Amino acid sequence: MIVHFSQIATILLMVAGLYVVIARGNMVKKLIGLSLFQTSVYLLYILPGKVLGGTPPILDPARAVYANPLPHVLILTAIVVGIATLALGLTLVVRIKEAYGTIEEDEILAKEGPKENLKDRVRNRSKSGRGGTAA
Amino acid sequence: MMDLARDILAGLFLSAGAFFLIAGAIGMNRMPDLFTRMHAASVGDTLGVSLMLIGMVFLAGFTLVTLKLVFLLAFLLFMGPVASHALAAAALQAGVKPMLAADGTKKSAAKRRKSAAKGRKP
Amino acid sequence: MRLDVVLRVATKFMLAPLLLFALYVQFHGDYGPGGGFQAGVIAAAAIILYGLINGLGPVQRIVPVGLLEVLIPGGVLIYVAVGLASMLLGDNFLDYNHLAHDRIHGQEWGVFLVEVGVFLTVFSTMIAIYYAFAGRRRS
Amino acid sequence: MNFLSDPTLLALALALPAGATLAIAMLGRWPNLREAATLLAALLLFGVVMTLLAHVLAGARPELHLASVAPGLTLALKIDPLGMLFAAVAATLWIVNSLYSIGYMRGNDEPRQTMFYACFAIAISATMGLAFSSNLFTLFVFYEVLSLSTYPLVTHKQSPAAMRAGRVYLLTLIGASMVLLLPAIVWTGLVAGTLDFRTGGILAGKLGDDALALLFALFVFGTAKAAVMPLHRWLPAAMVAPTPVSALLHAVAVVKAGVFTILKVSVSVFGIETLQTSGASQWLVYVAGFTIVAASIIALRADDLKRRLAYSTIGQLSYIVLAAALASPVAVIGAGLHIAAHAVSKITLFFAAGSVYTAEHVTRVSQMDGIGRRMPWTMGAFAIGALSMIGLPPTAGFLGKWFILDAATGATDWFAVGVILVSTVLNAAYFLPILTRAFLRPANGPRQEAPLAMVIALTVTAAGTIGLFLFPGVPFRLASMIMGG
Amino acid sequence: MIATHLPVLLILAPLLGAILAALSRNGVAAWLIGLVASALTAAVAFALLWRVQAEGVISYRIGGWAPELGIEYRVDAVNAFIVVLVGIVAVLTMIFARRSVLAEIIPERVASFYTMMLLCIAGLLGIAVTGDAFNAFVFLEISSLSTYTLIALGRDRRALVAAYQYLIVGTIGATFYVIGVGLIYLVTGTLNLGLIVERLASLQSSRGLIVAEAFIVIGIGLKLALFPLHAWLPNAYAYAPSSAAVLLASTATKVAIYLLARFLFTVFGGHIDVGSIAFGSLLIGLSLAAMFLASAAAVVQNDIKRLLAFSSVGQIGYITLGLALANPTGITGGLLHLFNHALMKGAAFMAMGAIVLRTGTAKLDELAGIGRVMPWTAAALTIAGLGLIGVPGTSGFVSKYYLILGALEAGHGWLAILIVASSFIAVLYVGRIVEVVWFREPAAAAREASEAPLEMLLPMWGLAGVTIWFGVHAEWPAGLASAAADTLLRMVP
Amino acid sequence: MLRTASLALFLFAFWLLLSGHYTPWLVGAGLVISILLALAGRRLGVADDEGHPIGRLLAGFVYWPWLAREIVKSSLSVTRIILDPKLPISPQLFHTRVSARTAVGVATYANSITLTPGTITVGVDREQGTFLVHALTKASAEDVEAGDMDRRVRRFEGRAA
Amino acid sequence: MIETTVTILLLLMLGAVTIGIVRVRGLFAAVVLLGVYSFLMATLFVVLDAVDVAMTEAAVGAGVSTVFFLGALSLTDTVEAPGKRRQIMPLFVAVVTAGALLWGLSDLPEFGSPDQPIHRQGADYLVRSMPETGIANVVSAVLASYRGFDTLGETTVVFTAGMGILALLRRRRGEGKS
Amino acid sequence: MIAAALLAVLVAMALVVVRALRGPTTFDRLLAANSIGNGAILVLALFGFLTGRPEFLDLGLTYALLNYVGIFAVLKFFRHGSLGAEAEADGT
Ligand code: NA
Ligand code: NA
Repeated sequence: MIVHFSQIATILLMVAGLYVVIARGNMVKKLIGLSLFQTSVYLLYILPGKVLGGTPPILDPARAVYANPLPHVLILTAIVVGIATLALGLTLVVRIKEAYGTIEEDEILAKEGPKENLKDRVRNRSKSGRGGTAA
Repeated sequence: MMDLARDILAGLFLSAGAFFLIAGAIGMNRMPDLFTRMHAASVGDTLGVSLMLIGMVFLAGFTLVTLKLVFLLAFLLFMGPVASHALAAAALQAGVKPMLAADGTKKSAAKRRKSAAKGRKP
Repeated sequence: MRLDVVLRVATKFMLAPLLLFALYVQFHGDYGPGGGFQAGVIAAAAIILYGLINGLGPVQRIVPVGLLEVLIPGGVLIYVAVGLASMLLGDNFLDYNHLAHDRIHGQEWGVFLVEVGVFLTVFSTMIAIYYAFAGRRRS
Repeated sequence: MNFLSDPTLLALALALPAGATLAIAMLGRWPNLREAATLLAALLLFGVVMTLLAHVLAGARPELHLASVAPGLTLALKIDPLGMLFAAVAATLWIVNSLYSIGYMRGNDEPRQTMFYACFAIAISATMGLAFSSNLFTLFVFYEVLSLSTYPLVTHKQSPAAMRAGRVYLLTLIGASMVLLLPAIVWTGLVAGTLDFRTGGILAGKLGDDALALLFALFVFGTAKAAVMPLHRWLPAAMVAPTPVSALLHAVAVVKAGVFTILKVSVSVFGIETLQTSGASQWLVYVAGFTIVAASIIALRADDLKRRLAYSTIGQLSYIVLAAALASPVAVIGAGLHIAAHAVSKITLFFAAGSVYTAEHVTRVSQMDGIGRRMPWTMGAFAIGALSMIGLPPTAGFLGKWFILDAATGATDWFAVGVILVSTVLNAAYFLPILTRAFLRPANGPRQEAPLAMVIALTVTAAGTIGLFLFPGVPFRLASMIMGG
Repeated sequence: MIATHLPVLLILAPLLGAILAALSRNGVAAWLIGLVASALTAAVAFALLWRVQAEGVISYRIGGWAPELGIEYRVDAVNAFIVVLVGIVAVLTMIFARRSVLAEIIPERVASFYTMMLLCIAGLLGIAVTGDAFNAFVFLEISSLSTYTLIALGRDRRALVAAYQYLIVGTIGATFYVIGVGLIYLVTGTLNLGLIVERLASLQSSRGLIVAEAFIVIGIGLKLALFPLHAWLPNAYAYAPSSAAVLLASTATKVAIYLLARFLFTVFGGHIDVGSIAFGSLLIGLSLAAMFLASAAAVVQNDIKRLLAFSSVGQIGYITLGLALANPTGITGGLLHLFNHALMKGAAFMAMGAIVLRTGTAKLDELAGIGRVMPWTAAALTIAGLGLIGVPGTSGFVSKYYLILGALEAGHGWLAILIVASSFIAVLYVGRIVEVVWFREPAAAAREASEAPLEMLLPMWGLAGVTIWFGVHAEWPAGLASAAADTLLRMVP
Repeated sequence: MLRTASLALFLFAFWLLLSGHYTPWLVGAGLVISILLALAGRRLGVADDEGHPIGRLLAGFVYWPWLAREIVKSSLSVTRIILDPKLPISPQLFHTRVSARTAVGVATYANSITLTPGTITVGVDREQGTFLVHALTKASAEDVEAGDMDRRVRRFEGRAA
Repeated sequence: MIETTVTILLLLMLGAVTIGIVRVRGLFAAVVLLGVYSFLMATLFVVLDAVDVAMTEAAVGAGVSTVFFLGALSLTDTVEAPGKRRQIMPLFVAVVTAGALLWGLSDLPEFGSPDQPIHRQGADYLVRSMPETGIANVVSAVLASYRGFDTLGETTVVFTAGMGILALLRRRRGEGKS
Repeated sequence: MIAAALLAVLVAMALVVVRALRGPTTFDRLLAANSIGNGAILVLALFGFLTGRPEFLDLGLTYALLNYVGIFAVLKFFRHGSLGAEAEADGT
């Protein structure tokens, strides 16, 4: 029971992040949720790599038991990918704030409803004419 | 013999460090406002951490690890107060009002004199 | 109410040792935790710390944007170049065995060089992102 | 033209109108040259088709392989009597229709004439391909090309009403063909292992009776061009198009392509015998009968002339469908004849309607008082067409109807017999009042015929309507050969 | 010497191009670099195809390490087919892009734009040729991050929101994929796709594997816009810069489908007893839903790019349906449709790019009569539309025909009939475009416009032309697809 | 120049102490890096008196032990307060005079106040020469105002008390 | 035993912080808590003998990503709007995902056990690293040599993000400089 | 002994986590975050001694550095509303 605790806890941490991503409308909060989700996935890889009584996979003549290095390598890559994605996501949020004045998905959807009126259309066009980078 | 002495010293320092860490952590929960909590926190972050790291110096003996521990300690002692500074200043500027003694209870005011007297002893 | 003097002195004092520490992590990746990526982040963090305390102008005088725009692709280029070098030596891409007189040294050189590439790209990208955010005004 | 081999002629039958399209498009800036191209192509096509007709009557069955699209799917042509009959009718009528179009389009100063003639030519090319197709896949391809190429004609006016009509037109035709016809073809291919037409059918013994009936229904309703109710709405909707287009739809190509398809499927996919023994088409007798009667009643109540003609077409087409449903050799002969008869008669009627519109801008029956006195040629031709629709001698309409009635009595299908009789009465009831109005009421203006080209065209078709009754030899021989393959 | 390095050169050509384009910091230079790099990429792709056809599977050990230790690149008939597709589209898109980028992207961002295009190509090709499950994730993210950027560089502010939403969905998808790969690694101890298959045979328990399959399918499903995981796609395609939309619509989802096929057949094929059967039916159901519902959604769109995007979701349904049939003909049909759809959607988006360049709008109701002034462009759009319907004579017909045969082969006659019937929905949305573009009185936009420049027409007609050409002479693509299908299925014991 | 050399030396020492692997390659790299960083430090402005206050090292050996004792003492008193059920606090916010003049001196004093539990430097006003200090109790406030630490910092700064 | 205990304690703290992040409405608070989360996670990685990962997670999660979040927050809003969004669907997704994973992992060997398939049949980097590459830190050897192509890809991802962000936040010349 | 110290540090960290969750201001959380960072350094150091491989203290330095970077970023933001504002001249 208790030995599976770590796995169960990892899974719960993971879905909590997933929940935040899906349930929240604030674009920064969604990215926070995404970070939570990804970070706990890292744990999912690292946990099984551990061997009880082992040490880090940095070879030492006095040691025989090491953790499995491959999950570490994979997760290092995943972390880097994660921070790159996060930075890009935040950049998009900044640009969205500049373009819409809000970072709440609901408010943006309200502004860009399926039946946008002519005025909006004209405004969008004039915006895009300036290169879409209204400061 | 040397090992035993070293272990005892390490144990002493580690226990003392643990004590201050926990005390600081308790204080962070007991204190009424941000600024008073900062004082509590600094007990753990300054003395607690230092004692622990010194305890580990004894565990490590005279190796490079010791030097790294010393670097670590120096860095923490150097940057810690800077961060605290910045935190307090930013909080004050952001409009966090410190709770001051005039607002405190009479009891604490009465106690104040006593502890002040103790603190002044060289 | 100013306390920049405290912060400024502290970060000034710390900048060089932090950069050295980053490079230590970079060079000791074979023996301990860390490597090009971690070193790049630490070095970038040191620069970012400097920027946070001293402002964007001073930090950009130390690490100009133009430099970053070269270093970001430059790091990847170094990485790819190592791979191409091994191809020119008749091995597969990123096979370091013949980069030096013997296999072990070849591997060490290969790993070192690609980690340099990683370092440059990571270091410059992190700083560039910080600049991008910090250099923008709230709308 | 003996120096041309049969496959070459076959290819020419498709290529001539297709080539005409290109020529028309390129000559758009010179209307006279453009129309000359149309007429030249029409005449050449007529020559080619007639040559082929002679060969077919002599027993030849020319074939031409066009392309292998995928394993089991080939684009290929092969002439059989039914297709020859259809092609001959279409090729003949293209000439007169072109002639008439020139008068109509210029007389009404229509825009986008180049587009009109070009699409018309594509439609003819598709009709040839459809008529000569040697398998279901080829037939389907040309069926769709025909739908697509006539869409610009239906929407020619580009008014909102025209666009709406075009949408109904295309969606009904293509929709039914994709949702019903194509699945039917797929099913057939799956069951029969081939899509090739074979007289006597390819499905004998391959499916149970109920499944056959269902498959037959998919084919019949999938072929919306045959306008069997309830898939008939596109035809009256398309009457917004100019009259030459209506003529194309009702007489030359489109609806004929529909009934041709049903007839072809009955004969060469199911096989008349299989249909007969399985009773798979029995239900269609009732549906076609209902369509005949219902369409006639609607026609009776329509004041708009073209609408009345449109519902008349719906009814007349169902005679052919009824014949296919009766599934007997006699019925098939009747159906074949009626394809030709209805074509010449209905084109006459539409030409007349168009002339009336061009000359007088009259579109309603109630406005036609005394118009026969002012436009005697036009309304005379109209009268002949109307008699043919009713099925009275000495007009072509009599022939087909007679054979179908014969088939119905032969099958002792009293429902069918009743339908034919009742509908004849109804036909008379909606055509005769037009004639009485036109000729017996006083004229309210001077005599004023339509442009000469139009008058020539409608006179020719009216003459053809009577001529077909008097000299039914060629069509009758072809119709009789249908069952023989 | 070069011949032995082809698999990795395929990635290096666009990657080096991206690096140089970034270093150039100059729009014109970046475009030239992009053109050369993508041409090289296409050349390498064709060379790979040729070698695979001549010699069979090519394995390339990166770093010289054996598959278990290092990363193996493995090219067989399946990915050679995909790689050639990406190569063709890449070159044509680059040719097309110059004018459209000049009009849509501010000068300071042009070099970055081409950098992102090349990175996207590199990422997609990496996914396509890698033989390592985790390496595929890395390249998936290269293509994804560049795609998010490309979309966000669109002119409309909605492009930003579309890019953000795609980023969220794409990252969830990628993370699901990573979870799935993690589980596979946990139960098999390896990441090499070939070795995974071998080890699955000796697996005592399959729970981890079933869940891995579910996570991988959902993860890739999000990327390939598998219904109902497609919500991100319409806005992304609609608001992306035109040339980015061309590249994405023709390649991105296609490569994701390839990856899905690779897992379904090569990795999982036949190993999950209960799981796989239920899964096949589920995939058929989702495919049908896409074919009908997403296509129906396309019918009511006013923005043609959005319309085309919804159409893509629907067409992806045909592709996944072919895979779900899991017989040689069905998979051939699916892969062939993947190929054909890429080419015709590329043509359609190029036509829209040209129209946007000339009129500034993609709104259907503003483009009335545009066919009169841009006949070549509108004709290409129409041909692509006919292909989407599957009109005989277009390549779309051939692939649907294979799908129908596949459905019949699988004993699903009803499915064959639904495939046919669903095409009618494409008639509706293509019909709307055709009607407005050709048969309406020219609106203001059309009156001011003129025909697209030749450099856009050429690649556009290249794609429209092959839509027709492969509709009549389908032997080459059908042969490739069929070989790929055989390769995929041979893995199933 | 001397300061640069000293910075390089300092950095190299730091490298060697961190490293633990004394291969020619690593030691050589460390040396080169240290020198380069020190040279760069001139450009970065970290190699000045503020950034590398090497001159203060000796004074530091006098000042720091004293500071350590202060930290222990005040930690104990704050701990006593924390653990006292009645929580006998009397928070204060007050200005205190600063006699240190150099940036290093001011920073050291400010940090020292903060480092000792019970007091925090909240603000620095160099024009007025005062700090704004927050104290947990009256007693710790009085400790600061007594000025013992101020004087020791001035000594550390290198000027007569 | 102590490893397991520490693991469990850290996981409990992580859970508490996660709940805090889910519930808190202030975005600063959430970002700060996310930093705490990363620190705890990094510590857990140390306990799980993944020192390289721990270093990276601390650098990235607690340091750089906090800076990036704040950079974005300084340009956007700092408080989440009170949500009226439907909660059932997200909850459903979360529960199904959790259920699937729990079931899928349930028949794997226990935590820390050397019976895990990855320890039994994985690549023997630990044995090969020294003789083949001469690198003691096996993680480094695998990262930069055995799986060097992954790392090239990873560097390319960083490059992609960097160029992308520069492109997206780059202004037209003369624009926005007030 | 080391294990006991480790547990003690963890208990202290748990208490601080409570403060991080309770807030109420961001500064309270930040203060707690700082302390948690210090706790994390102690844990990793102690764990190194526990498992007999204490040589990974570089990690601790990294933690500390990044911890401060994060904190200064927050504070910079609160004081200047941006991460890029120039420092004020302090009259030296
Ligand atoms: Na390393
Ligand atoms: Na203090």
